[in-house]
Amino acid sequence: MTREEILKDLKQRFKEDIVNFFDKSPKRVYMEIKPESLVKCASYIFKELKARFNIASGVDSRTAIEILYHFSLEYINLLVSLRVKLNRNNPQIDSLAPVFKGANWIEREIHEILGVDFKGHPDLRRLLLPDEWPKGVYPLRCDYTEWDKNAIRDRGV
Amino acid sequence: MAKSVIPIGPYHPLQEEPEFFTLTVDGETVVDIDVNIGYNHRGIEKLSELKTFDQSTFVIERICGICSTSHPFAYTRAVEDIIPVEVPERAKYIRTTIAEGERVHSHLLWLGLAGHFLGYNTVYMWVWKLREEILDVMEILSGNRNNYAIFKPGGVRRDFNPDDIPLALRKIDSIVPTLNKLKKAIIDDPVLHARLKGIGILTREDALDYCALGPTSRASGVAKDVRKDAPYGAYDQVDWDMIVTQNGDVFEKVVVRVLEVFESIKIMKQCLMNLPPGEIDLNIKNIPPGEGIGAHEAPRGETFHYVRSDGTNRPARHKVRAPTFMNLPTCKSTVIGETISDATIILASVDPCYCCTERMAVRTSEGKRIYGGQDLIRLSQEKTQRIRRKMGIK
Amino acid sequence: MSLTLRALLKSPWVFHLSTGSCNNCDIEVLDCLTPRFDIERFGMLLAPSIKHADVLLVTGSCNRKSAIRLKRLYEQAPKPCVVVAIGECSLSRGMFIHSYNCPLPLDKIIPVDAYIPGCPPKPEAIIMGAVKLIQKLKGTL
Amino acid sequence: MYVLYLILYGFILTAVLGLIASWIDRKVTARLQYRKGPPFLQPFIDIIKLLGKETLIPREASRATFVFAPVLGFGSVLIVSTLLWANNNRLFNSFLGDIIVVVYLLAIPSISMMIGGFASGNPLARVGASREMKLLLGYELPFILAILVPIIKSDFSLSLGEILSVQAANGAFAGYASGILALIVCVAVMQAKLGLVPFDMPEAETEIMSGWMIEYSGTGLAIFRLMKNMLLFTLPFFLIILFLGGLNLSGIGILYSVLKYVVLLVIIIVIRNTNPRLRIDQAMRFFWGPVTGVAVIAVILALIGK
Repeated sequence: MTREEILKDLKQRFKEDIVNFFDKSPKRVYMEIKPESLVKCASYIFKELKARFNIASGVDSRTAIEILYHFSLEYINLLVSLRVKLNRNNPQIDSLAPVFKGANWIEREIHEILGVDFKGHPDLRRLLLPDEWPKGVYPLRCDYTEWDKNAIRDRGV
Repeated sequence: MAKSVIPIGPYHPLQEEPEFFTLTVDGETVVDIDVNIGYNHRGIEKLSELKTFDQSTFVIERICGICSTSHPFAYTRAVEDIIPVEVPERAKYIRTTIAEGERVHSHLLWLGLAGHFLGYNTVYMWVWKLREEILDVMEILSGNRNNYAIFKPGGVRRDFNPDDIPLALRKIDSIVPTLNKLKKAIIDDPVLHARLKGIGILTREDALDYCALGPTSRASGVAKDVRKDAPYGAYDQVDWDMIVTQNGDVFEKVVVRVLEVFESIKIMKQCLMNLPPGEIDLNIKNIPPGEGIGAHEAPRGETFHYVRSDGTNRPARHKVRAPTFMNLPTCKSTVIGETISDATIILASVDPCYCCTERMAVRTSEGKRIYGGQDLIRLSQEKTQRIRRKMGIK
Repeated sequence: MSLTLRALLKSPWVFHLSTGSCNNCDIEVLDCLTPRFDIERFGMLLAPSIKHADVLLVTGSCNRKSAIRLKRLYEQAPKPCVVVAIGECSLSRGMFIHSYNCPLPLDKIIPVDAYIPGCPPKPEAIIMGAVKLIQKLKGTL
Repeated sequence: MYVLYLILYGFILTAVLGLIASWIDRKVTARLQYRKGPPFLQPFIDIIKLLGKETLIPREASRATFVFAPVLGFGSVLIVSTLLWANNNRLFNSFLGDIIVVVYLLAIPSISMMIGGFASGNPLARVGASREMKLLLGYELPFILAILVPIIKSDFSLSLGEILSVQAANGAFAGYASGILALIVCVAVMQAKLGLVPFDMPEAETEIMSGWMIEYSGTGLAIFRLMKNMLLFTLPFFLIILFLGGLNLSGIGILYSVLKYVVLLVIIIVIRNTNPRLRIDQAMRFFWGPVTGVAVIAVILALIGK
């Protein structure tokens, strides 16, 4: 399949789910979809289009928490990024870890640094942060302030 | 037989970095494994948001000492993807040379450590002796042994000195015969065959399911390499082959890495000989708002950076995905069922790099203590004093 | 100077601890063992267990998770035992000073006897640091 | 008299020779790896330093056993070396069956390592100790079979003195086909008894952090190291007595004796530097398969007088 055919197929198939489709450059495509249709789209891209899951990146953009799932289709040199926007107060989304194992660790990471709840994740433990890190403090949220009063930060930027 | 739990790490001579594996073993056979990382987490993604686009390059370089060009390479490509621009030809060649030099030294480093894990210290010493030569080449070309500090968004920071290039080429040529000898010694060693063949097999299906990257997946027959699939830098202008093997055991991973060293040397030599003239830097001043993605085939697999700019001079979000992050979870499928002796080399065979993985569980497995921390310190200080007195130090 | 101290200075076994470093210092420490630098000619060996060590080489910026471990390992090391901080990160946390996960510099956690600056320090610098440390303990520096 | 012998030959001479052997080992290893290597007195300095360090006893460890284990191993090596020197120098008529005593005492260092490992209560030490036990089970059978060869050769005599005098009369046993085969078996076993690569899995530092030794520090470690270094002399010495006609310490013979020992030492060092570590199951298979086979052939050859 060529690039045009795949993009047309995606647009056709997920007509109801796509919020916004942004064809940035020959190698990059951004697709904003509804959070509830993530598993459907991601499994289609991973299993049927034989894409490789690169990574998910979570972003706190002050208005919403965005998660971008990047998939690369090597045979046409295209990177498809699925974008979902979640409610900042109660971010929740279905987990992709049951679909493919590659999503396991990154969801654990996003869970602890941005506080997104992945429903259906098999093992949502802490990955990177220490055990004494307080609950409900997420370092990559934009309103994060130092919780530890003992920390020494004695040098200017 | 009762199952027991073997902790590996966090401070373990297996690797120079801290990591913590909990192996549940039945006799000598591993029945379960749990990976507990985070001893290296420094919050680089957050730090990067505090720095300007130019300063970030230096922070990114210190994500990992071995991958100190892979991360800046991917990061600068991500920034250039926001604008978007193409860097000048000469800069591309310089970047490619440095990146391949890093691949050579990283693979040699891993090879030496693998020898060390197997108790084969002679290989460790010989390979690291060879690695010093490559570091010398890098020092000639870039001025630094490890953190080359040569990348910047829009080009490279320093040009190669034309007088140094023949010297570097001579030095590279002088490495090749020794490398050939080493290749023969490693690939034909019967004891290494006995130790490494058929253990820790990662099947092709598992490699795809875990989204494994780099030599780890290429040893399992997954022919994916960013340098071939989405060419960047000078990779589409030089002649080289992708090394793919089929079995996916530890031995094949060694073979892939050894052969890749030769390909990298080939690329380095071609780049140095055909270095095009011209500018090396675009002098990018403003980064418009937007998002960019950059990928680079690091020695361990694809490094992936996502940068978002909001029009200021600092990244609004910078996501770093190191290859080990995807490769390490494969240990679930490779280690279980093997013995403890093999577990270490299998865990090492993905060439784990925790510094990268954790950019950013203390279990009390070493026994419960009756003293509190303060008591222990006091006791230990008293003891030190006593011994110091005994030994005649004030 | 007593015999045991003199023996200690002639055969310092090092244990290498990384507390969240970028791995570069660790590689340079390992590099010291290899043919070009070979610290075994000064009697230094890389100890496999903390219980055998006389010198702790600490690299990295002491993140929250490893700082606890670091402290515990320091308590486990048989005294007398000296601590050497290697690299900018363990000296002052370097560019990670504003990171949320690196709250304290190394010398606020355990006592440090020698500092080797650099990012990363070259193996020559590490050997030099070790030699200076020995001179300091002998009292000739 | 005997006490003097114990201290002078059994301890001081053996320890000094063992420490020098360990220096040669480290130096030759370093030279093979293009390094300069440690200075001459390094092993002595290491031992002195360790004696001056603090000894930590883990809280979970069984205290008495933990402290007792190194002494046990050290003591047995001391007795073995005294016995060997006494026989070599014809100090007294050796008693019947002293070869059996030596074989048993040579197993005790391994057992002391196991006891120490299990007593320290560390999971890694336990793995190391259990590997040591498996290894011991593996190599003891071919070792005893190989030792049968000189016994058969010297007309089923069970005393070291007898074996030495037979060799003095008829030439060393290594001159016979059976003797050579048995010597090869013994060299492989010696490598395992000394815990050197490729059979160093009980203390594999990159797998289980020096295994059974992990919790030892200070004096305990010093005694264990001294024990290992003495073994580095005692074991080759035992083989020299059994197969190469003993050490002659008078006149020009001393050079020949040194040569015998150095050849064995160099074989050990070369094997250790050109092989990776085996897995424990591979090592067991190796000892029970080919090595035992060769030992049996050696015994059969010895029985038919070859």
